[in-house]
Order: sequence, then structure tokens, then C-alpha cells
Amino acid sequence: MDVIGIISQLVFFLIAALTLAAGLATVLLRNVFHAGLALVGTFFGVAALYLMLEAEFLAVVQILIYIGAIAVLILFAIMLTRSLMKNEDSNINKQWAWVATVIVILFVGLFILILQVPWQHSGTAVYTDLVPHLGTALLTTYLLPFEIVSVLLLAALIGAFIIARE
Amino acid sequence: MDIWSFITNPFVSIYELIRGGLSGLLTSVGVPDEIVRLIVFLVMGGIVVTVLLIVAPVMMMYMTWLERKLVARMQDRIGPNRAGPFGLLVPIADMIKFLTKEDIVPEGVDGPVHFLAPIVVVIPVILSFAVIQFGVGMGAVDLNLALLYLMAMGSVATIGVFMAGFGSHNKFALIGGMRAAAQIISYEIPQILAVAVIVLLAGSISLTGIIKAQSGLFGLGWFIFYLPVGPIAFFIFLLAATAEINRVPFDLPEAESELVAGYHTEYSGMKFGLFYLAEFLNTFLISAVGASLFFGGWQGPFVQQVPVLGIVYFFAKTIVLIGVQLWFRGTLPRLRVDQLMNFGWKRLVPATLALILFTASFLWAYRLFNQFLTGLGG
Amino acid sequence: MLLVEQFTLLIPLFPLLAFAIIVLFTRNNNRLSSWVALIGIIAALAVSLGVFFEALAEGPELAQNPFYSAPIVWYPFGTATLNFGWLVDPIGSVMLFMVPTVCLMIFIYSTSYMKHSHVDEHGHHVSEDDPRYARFFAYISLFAAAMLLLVISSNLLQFFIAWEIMGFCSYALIGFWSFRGLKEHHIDDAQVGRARAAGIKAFLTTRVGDVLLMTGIIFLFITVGNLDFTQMFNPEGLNNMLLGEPPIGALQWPTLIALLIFGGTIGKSAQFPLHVWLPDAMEGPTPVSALIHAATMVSAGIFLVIRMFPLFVFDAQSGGFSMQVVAVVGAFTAIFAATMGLAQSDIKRVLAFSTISQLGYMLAALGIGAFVAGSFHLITHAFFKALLFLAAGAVLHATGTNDMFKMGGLWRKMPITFITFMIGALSLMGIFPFAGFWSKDEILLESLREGWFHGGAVALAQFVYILLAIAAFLTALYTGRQIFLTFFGKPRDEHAYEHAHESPASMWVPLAILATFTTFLGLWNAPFISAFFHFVGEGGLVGLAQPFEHAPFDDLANISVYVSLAIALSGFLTAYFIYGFRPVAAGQADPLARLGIIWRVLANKYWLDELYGYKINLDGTAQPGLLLRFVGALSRASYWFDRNIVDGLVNLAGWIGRMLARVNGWIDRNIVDGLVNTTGSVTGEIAGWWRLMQTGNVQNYALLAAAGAMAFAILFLLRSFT
Amino acid sequence: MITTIPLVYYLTISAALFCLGLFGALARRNAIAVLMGIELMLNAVNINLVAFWRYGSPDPIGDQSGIVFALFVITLAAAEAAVGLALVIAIYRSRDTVNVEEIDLLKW
Repeated sequence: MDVIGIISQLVFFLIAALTLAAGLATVLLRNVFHAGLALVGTFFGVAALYLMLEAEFLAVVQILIYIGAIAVLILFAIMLTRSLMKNEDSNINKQWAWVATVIVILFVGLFILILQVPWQHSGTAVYTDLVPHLGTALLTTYLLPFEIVSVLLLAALIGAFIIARE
Repeated sequence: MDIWSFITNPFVSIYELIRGGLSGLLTSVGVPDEIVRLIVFLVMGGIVVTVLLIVAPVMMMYMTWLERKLVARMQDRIGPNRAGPFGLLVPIADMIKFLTKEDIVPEGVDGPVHFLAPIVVVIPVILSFAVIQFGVGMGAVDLNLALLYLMAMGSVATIGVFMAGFGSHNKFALIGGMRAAAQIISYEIPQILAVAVIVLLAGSISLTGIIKAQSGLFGLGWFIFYLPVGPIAFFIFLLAATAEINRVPFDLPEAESELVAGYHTEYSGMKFGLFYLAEFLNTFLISAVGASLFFGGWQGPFVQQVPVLGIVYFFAKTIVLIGVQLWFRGTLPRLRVDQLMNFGWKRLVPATLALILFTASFLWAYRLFNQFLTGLGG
Repeated sequence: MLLVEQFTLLIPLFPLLAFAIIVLFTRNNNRLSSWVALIGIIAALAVSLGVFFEALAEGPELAQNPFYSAPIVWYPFGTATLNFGWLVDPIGSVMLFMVPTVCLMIFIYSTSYMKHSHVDEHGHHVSEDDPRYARFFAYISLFAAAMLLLVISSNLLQFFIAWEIMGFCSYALIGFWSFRGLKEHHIDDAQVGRARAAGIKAFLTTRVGDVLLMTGIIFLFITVGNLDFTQMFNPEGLNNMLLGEPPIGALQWPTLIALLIFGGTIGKSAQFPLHVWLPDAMEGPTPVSALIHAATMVSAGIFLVIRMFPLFVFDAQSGGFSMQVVAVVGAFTAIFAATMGLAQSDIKRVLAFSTISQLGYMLAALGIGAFVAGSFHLITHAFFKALLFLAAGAVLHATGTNDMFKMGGLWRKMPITFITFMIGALSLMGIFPFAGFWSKDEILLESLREGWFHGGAVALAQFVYILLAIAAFLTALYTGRQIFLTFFGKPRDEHAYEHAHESPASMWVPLAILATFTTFLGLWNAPFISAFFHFVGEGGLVGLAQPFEHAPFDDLANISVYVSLAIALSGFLTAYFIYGFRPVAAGQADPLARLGIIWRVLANKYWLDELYGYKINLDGTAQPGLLLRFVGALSRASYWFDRNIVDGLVNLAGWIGRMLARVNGWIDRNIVDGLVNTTGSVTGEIAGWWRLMQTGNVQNYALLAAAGAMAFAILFLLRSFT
Repeated sequence: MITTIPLVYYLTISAALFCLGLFGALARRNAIAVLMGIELMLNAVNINLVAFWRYGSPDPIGDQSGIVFALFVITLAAAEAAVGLALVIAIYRSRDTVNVEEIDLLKW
């Protein structure tokens, strides 16, 4: 393996480690606000993974929507519901041991599965401007889902407003 | 490289010289090609980043000076005039003050969050500078998603504001932070939509593409001249961007008469300095983006012949736009929260949507007309 | 090369834009609104004329290579795409010439017509705008836009959209005076009631046809797989329809679809039996009647048959009978409506029945395959019928009444209106040399030739010819009656006569222009010129490659001309002897009323309104017809049946049940309950233990779901690996 | 660069992130933290979609279905977050708690 390969693997492991660490912090941190900030970190890590996968558009969209909108929304909700979570004895519920068992089995199963399947790499290195193709695909092949998703967003907008207003 | 091209385009020439020299040196020593490219990439990246990191704070320092001078003039005062000629040394004195002041961390704050907040606020702004095109061929990166990237970076700053508000353990800071966050996400929408109008006109989301699209009319084919769409879009963009960086008249999150200083109430010393830095860099950034989108960036007469003029044009336009924002600050009163939200959601958003619809249908009709003209020719 | 054709889509856009501008911005300014509407239609007319002349330059080849483009992708789904665009073939281009021209005349006319004069409290005559002046112009702009869109449609669905917009516009305009503001002096409450009922009646009656049409479109899409006019009629698509099981008994797919589509025409073009809405539609303002009867609504129905003509031809070639149905319905409606027209006293209703009758002519012509004659009659009829309506409107605007028995002698007071009305009426009767003569004679000639002289006798065409000839006589008769009652004789109502005056220029100029067209347009397809035929008929039709047969100008044609002229003149003379020779005096009954029972049948429109329609009275009240009343009575009867007999039975059953239940109750309480209680308590014990599973905690449920899914996944994996 | 990192790496990270998210969704007390766990799971799915697009598609430029689906997932996640947080706030208003264990009106 050449030097560039080694470096890119190093970069990948760094990103992966940071992403997983932030993910772990998200689910384990006691303070919900800190967990929210760790979630932001995870989102950044995933965006970096998208960059490694040469999906720049998706990486930017990830930052714009996940961090700029969803994470901010979550932090907002945390602030609005903040006072009651101060003196909580534990942030983990009673069934956590069962959950841990299940996810460990799940992860091991998935890992074995991933190793077992003979994946075929057919991807070749493509660095071109993918966005025009993406836009065309969205407005032709995927027009119907696109429209449905926009209607869904409108419904969610109105629904969230109706549910949350006083 | 002849002397004429060096004189007309000095910065790019110097950059090319260093790069050529470095790679030539390394190759001659016998380093493998791949490693040479890697090293050259890292070194040149380091040089560009260093230049940016020096230019940005200096720019910011003299913007504070400009603000003081201009606002003072508007209020019929003289402004700074003691340190140096015309008070030109005041920013330096300010900087020394920031660096030497005690950094007070109040009791009860959320330690790491409180510490990281100013950094998180500053980083996205500096990252944004990566895609700004300061002159012909003078951008750190020519990203094909530059506009989207700018918007994404603008939205990341919200997290920092949240951290500052939440980590300070202070109700003024908390209210300020929430106000700031609500304001930023509300005004992000009209801003992005106004930019979308320009994207429609230029047919590109890369800053270079947009600037190139304004090269007509002897370097004066700026989008602001595209009546009536350009001026309206620019006006909306300017308002939304001003709101997004919390400046007058949208400076509710740091309204000193209500909230002491908003989310940075509990900061002092260089941490406060970082907030200050972020605010002014933001002002510079949106002025630069506005200049690029609506005023052609570095486009101007004779820029093809004398590329160095591009820098002059770019900075001139940017400084004029900064001046406009300072003018806002000197003349306009602050809005109320409900007025702010109503204005954003009930006026700006529908207006921009209508504008996009209009622009798109106009472009469609224009294309049809062009086809017709082509038919005439054939 | 200048390609005005590229801008065809702009034609409907201009009036639509006018509609939008009036509704959104200028609705409070009457003058400005009318100007906006006028500019919209003038712009549409300009582009239309450009397209029309370009089409003329192309000549008959245009039929097989029409101006066509469908650039707007309306909806791509799967492999099929619905593209909207424009299609201009020869007959479409002629429509593009006719529709905006007539609409423009009507628009100009409306600017004055929609003003009403009344006497204010100081005794002065005041002329003021209708309170809904701007709205009126918005509606008619939309109406014109819809019709123009329909004419240029490249796609049956696009056509149907325009069709339905027109349906709405007709509803809104017929019921235009369906409510009355404080300051509205020109209408009374009875009129408000009539307008309201008439609007609803028109809308609902045409709806019957529209549903049939929509069903037809759906079937067409299913069987052919395409709704684009240029691709719909290719041989594979049409032959597809013949594959598979025929839908109903012997009725094959093409016949069924053609008949369903013709159902739309029956509704829109007011053919028997759905003609009942059209006479009542006279409650709208007169320009609306002109718009509906001449340029837009009813023409749309005929135009639908014209557009779908290849389908009818294909059906006829594959042994179906849809064209016969078209011919029979048309011919029958022609004579049927003409008889009813004889016995009307309302000046506009006579014209309404004449419209129904003339539409019948067109359909009869199309039904026997005389495509060009039918199309030409559509065009000429539009001009002279618009003329007649506008002139009649001028009369009733001047006299303030629309009862012909209150008019009389008006020719002295309104000479221009009289002359233009005469031109239109002579054209309607089919008197040489006006437009109606040429087009109507051609229909008669074609049916005559088809019936007897074209290689054997064809009963259908003979039937059509006889009916149409009688209808021509009746047409001349009732038109003559109308003229003599309205313009000649002595004034029968002094007040109305005093009130009458010549119309302002903005009303008579359109009349004069239309009269000019009516006088000279017929020459376009006069037998010795036949330019219209060369243009429209010689290239066949979009989707129909074979050209139409051009009839020679032979002896038969000569004879036919004299025969039809004689029929018309005899009808007119009959009218003269009944009404003109001895004018009807004030208060005297109609001379034709001596026919007794026949007269009553005609005057009451065969009691069809009472039978299945919706009878609208003069005082603004309305009664449902017998059929509707029968349905109402049926539901009331079933309601009574339900209340008294079914409920009684139910109550009886209930009472018996209660008695039995008492007996049962004892058994239940003492014997069964013991068992049940035992079961219940056992179940309760078990359930009390089981229900603990329902923790109400969403995470518990989710955990179980996740674990279950995982278990299945593991099971699956184990199976696939072993 | 793409060839030096096997697809398996991405799949493993995605699986791990998914499991973490599942843990967060199933074991956290705070309703908002539960929503955060769900967001993590959606992100994991997205990584998979993009990775399969990048490695598995024979024509990554012409057929960007992986990206398109990831975009749709992001959109749905945004809608989910908005409605979910609105629900949490509504519950907080009426029951003064965001502890999922206390929100058990359906309990036996």
C-alpha cells in the first residue's frame, strides 16, 4: 500500500474513532445538553465520512440540515424542558441491561454478517460534479417521491405547529 | 514569467513561484512524486491559511476603528483621535487590552461548554473564508458547492451561541442565546432563498461560477443591475444577513438595555475578544458574500488585463457594504422580538418565495424567447 | 422565418392574465378592469390572427403536419408522460380566427351593456355601472381563456381541463345576477331567483355529460394508452381497442368510448335530452348568452366531436354505430328544438332554441360524414348567432323587457339594430347570400346526396335530410315571427316603446362588424369557390389520413340550392302571413295559439322540464321535474316505510325479544352466570397476571420489537448459512 | 483514495453507530435523548446508503439513487425531529415531565 493509502486509512480511522466516541458520549452522557453537543459532534463525523465517500453534496447538506436545523431544534427542546432534568438520579432506565445485551448480540451478528458476505467493489474513482446529475435525477426519476416528501414536510410543519402551540 | 504579468498579478505570481520552486527542489532531491505532491499541498495550504489568519484579524481590527469613526461622525462626534494619527492605533491598544485582561470564569458555569463556546463561534466564520474569492484566482478553495457551504457554516455558529447561552449559568445569557438561535434559524430561510434567486440567475452554486456569470458589460454585468429582481433580492439578502449575524437593528440577543450583553454576558478577556472577532468577521464575511453575489465580486473594468485590480475592486465593494451596515447601526432603532419574528416569517419569507417564482418564470419565458430568436436566425 | 406558431401558447395566456390582473389588482376600478380585459383579448386576437394566417399559408398540408409541440411535461409517471402543448390544424386555426374575433366583439359590446340606466330620486336618468362590472370582465376573460386553451389543446386531458373551466364560468355567468346588493335597481327578486336556479341547472345538467366524457377519456387512456391528439389515433392504438373482450354485450370498445365522449357533447352543446339547461341559461346577461351560444361553450361540444372525428370514423369502419347515433341525435334535436322555438315569447329564448336546433344541424352533418359542411356551419353560426344575440340584447337593453309581445315597431327607433338583426336573421333562415345560407345549404346538399344519389339509398341520410328540411322551414318560420313581433307592427307597450333608443356606438359597432362578417363569410365556402373546403378538408384530419371527398358543383347542387332557398322563403312567407300581414295587437294572444293542444305542448317545451328537468318559473321559484319529484317521493315513501313498517317490525321483534329475554334472564342469572363467573374469574386471574406486560412504557415495547426482529434475523441467517 | 478503504470498514462503523443509537433510543430516560438516539440510527442508515452507492453501483454518476435516498432520509429525519420534539414539548406542558418512564398512560 502506498503512502497516500496509509494516510487516508489513518484519516479514516481518526474520523471513525471520533464519530464513535461522540456517538458513545451522546448515549451515555448524563447531562442532556452535553449529550446534544456530542450529537453535533457525531453529525460532523458522519459528514466527514460522507466526504471520504466523495459525496460532498450530502456532507454539506448533513451540516446544513442535521447541525443547522435538527441539532438546533433538539438543543431548543432541551432548553425548554431543562429545569426538571436537574435532579434526576439516573439517565438510564431500568431495562438498560437487557438493551445492552440485545445491542451487543445485534452488533456481533451484524459484524459477522458483514465479514461473511463477499462484497463486490465495482466503484471506480470518479471525481466529477455530481450535483447536476443529482438535480436531474430528483426532478425526473424521483419526481413523485420528491413531491410526496415536500408534502410530508408541509404536513410536519403544520403538525408541529399545531401540537406545540399553547 | 515576464515582469508585466508579475506586476499585474503579484500575489498569484508569488504563490506560483513558491510552489514551483518547492516542488522542483523536492523532485531534484529525489523524493517520490506522490510524496512531493503531498508535501507541496500541505505547505502551500499552510501558507494560504496563515495569510488568511493574519489578514482576517487585521481586517477586523480596522473595521472596529472604522465603526467607531463612522458612528461617531453620524452622532456628531469626532471619534478616536488620541492613539496615533486619526486614532489609527486604537485597535492595537484594544487588542493589547483584550490579551492582558483577566479571564474571569464565574462560579456555576458549565466548564467545558463555557470554555468551548467562543471557539465554536469563531471557527465556522474562519472556515467560511476558505471559499471567498478575493481576486482573480485568489481563493483558498474553488469549491463547486461554495454557496451551500457558506450557508452550512453560517448555521453551525448557532451551536456556539447556544453553548455560550447555556453554559454561562445566567438567565440573561440564556435568553440571549435562545433569542439568537431563534433569530438565526428564522432568518436563515429568507437568506438562503434570496441567494437561490442569484443561483437561478447564474445557473451555478460555485462562487467563481457566479462571479464569472457577472462578467458581461465590460465587467459591470452585476446581478444587482438585473431589474427588478437584483435589487429586491439584494435588499432581502442584506436584511436577512444582518439579522443572522445579530447586528443593529436586529441585535436583540445582545440588547444591552434588556439583557446586559446577551449570550456573552459572562465572558471577559480574550474569550469576549473572540466573540467580538466573530461578530466583525461575520460582518466582513456577509459583505464579501454580498459583494460577490450582487456586485460582481472582483469583476470590474480592465480586470482581465490587470488582474491585481480585482483585489482592489473586491475590497472596495466589501468596504462599501460594511459601511452600509455601519450606517444601519448609526441610524436605526432596535426591533421588538415579536416584530422581528413577524417581519421574518410573514414578510421576508413570502416575499422571497414570490421573487423566486417570478425569477424562474421570467427565466423560462426568456429561454423561450431565446429559442424564438434562434429560430429567427435559422 | 417568422414563426408566430411558436407563441400559440400565449393565446389563452393573455385573457387568463387579464383575469388574474382584474381579480388581484384592478377589481375596484371598473374602467381599468374593462380595459385590461379588452387588451387581453386583443393581444390574444393578434397572436391568433398571426397563427391563422401562417396556417393559411401552409394550406391543406397542415392537416397532416400540424403546428404541434408539447413542451410542458405535466406529469411523468412510469413510461407514459402527459405533455401539454399546442396543436393547430386547419379547423383549429379557423377556430382561432373565429373565437377571439367574436369574443372581442362581445367584450366591446359588454363595456356598454353592463351599464344600467335608472331614474334616481331627483327624477334624472342616471347611467351607472353594474356593481359587479369588474367581476363580469374577469369571468368572461377566464371564459375566453378557457375556450382558447381548449382550441389549441394538444391533449385530451388538457382539453378536458379547459372544458371544465368553461363549465365553471358558465355557472358563474348564468347565475351572475343571483344575488342583489342594496343599490341594484335593475334586477328584481324574481330575476335573482331565476338566475340562481338557472346557474345551478346549467351546471348540474352539463355535469351529467361531463361525467360521461370523463369516463370516456379514462377508457380511452386505458385502451389506447395515450391522450395526445397526434399520437392517439395511430392505427396500432386504435386497433388495440378492438382486442380483448367487448365491454358490454355486442357493444365494442370504440363504440362505447365514442358514445361516452359524445355524451359530453350532448351535455355541453345542449342536445336532446340534455338540452333543458340552455333556454334557462338566458337568465345571464346577454353578452354571456352570446358568448355561450356563439363563440365558446356550445362550440366546444361540437369541437370535441371534430377533434375526436377519427375515432368516430374508425368506429364506423369497424362496424360500430356511434356515427349513426350522432346523426340521429343531431337531426332529431334540430327539428325538436325548432318546434319549441315557435312558441316562445321571450326574444332571447327563441334564439336559444334556434341555437340548439343549429347545433343539431352541425352534429347531423358530422354524423353522416359531412365533416367540412358541419365545421363550416359551426364557424358561420358563431358569427351570425353572436350578432343575433347582441342585437337582441340591444333591444332588451333599450326597452327594458324581453317579452316580444311588449315590443313592436321598433325599427323606427333602432334602425341600426334592426338592420343588423335582419342580416343575422336572414342568415339564420338561410336566405341568399348570407353566411348561413351557404353553410346550411351545404349540409342539406350533403345529406341529400348521401341519401339518394351516392350509390344507392341510405336510410339514415334520407331521415336526416327530411328532418333537417322541415327544421329549416320551422327555423324560417320562428325567425320571421320574431322579426315581425319585435320590429314591425304597432308598439304594444307604449312605455317600453318610449324608453327605446338607439344603442351607443360601443354597442352598434360590434354589431356592424359582425354583420359584415355574416354577409361575406359564406363566400369562403360557396360551391364555386370552396376555399374553406380546400383548406380544411383536403388534407384529411389529424389522425385521419384520407382526405374528405369534395362534392362536385353539379346539377344536384344547383337543385338543392333552389330547394333549400324555397323552403326558407316559404317559412318566412308563412311567418309574414301569420304575423306580418295583420300585426298582433296589444293584449292579443299569439295567432299560433289557435293550434290548441299542439301549441300548449310546444309552449311548455314538451313538459320536459316537468318530466325530468327543473322548472324555473317567472317569479323566481323553481320546481323539480316529475322524475326528480318521483325520486323525492320514492325516498319519502321509503322513509315512511322505514319509519312505520320496518320500525314496527323491529319494535315487535324487540317486544318479543324482551319477553323471551325475561325467561332467559332467569336461566341466565341462575345457571349460566355460575358457569360464566367461574370462567370469568379464571380468565381474570390469568389476565391480571398477563396484563403486566402492558407497561405503557414505549421503550419496553420497542425493546421487545427490536429483540423480536433480531431473533428473526438470526434465525434467517442461521438457515441461510447452513 | 477510495480503493484503499474497504467497504467493510464503513459497514462496521455504520453498524456500531446503529447499535449505539438503538441503545440510546431504548435505554435513555429523557424523551429528547430517545429522539437523539433515533437520529443516530438514521445517520447510520445513511452511511450505509452512501457507502453502497459509492462501492456497489456500477455507474455512480448516472445512478445516484443512494444519495437520493439519503436525502429523503434526511428530509424525513427533519420532519420526524420537528414533530417528535413538538410532541415532547406538548407532553412537558401537560405532564411536567420528559421522562419516558413516567409517560405511561397506557399502563395496564
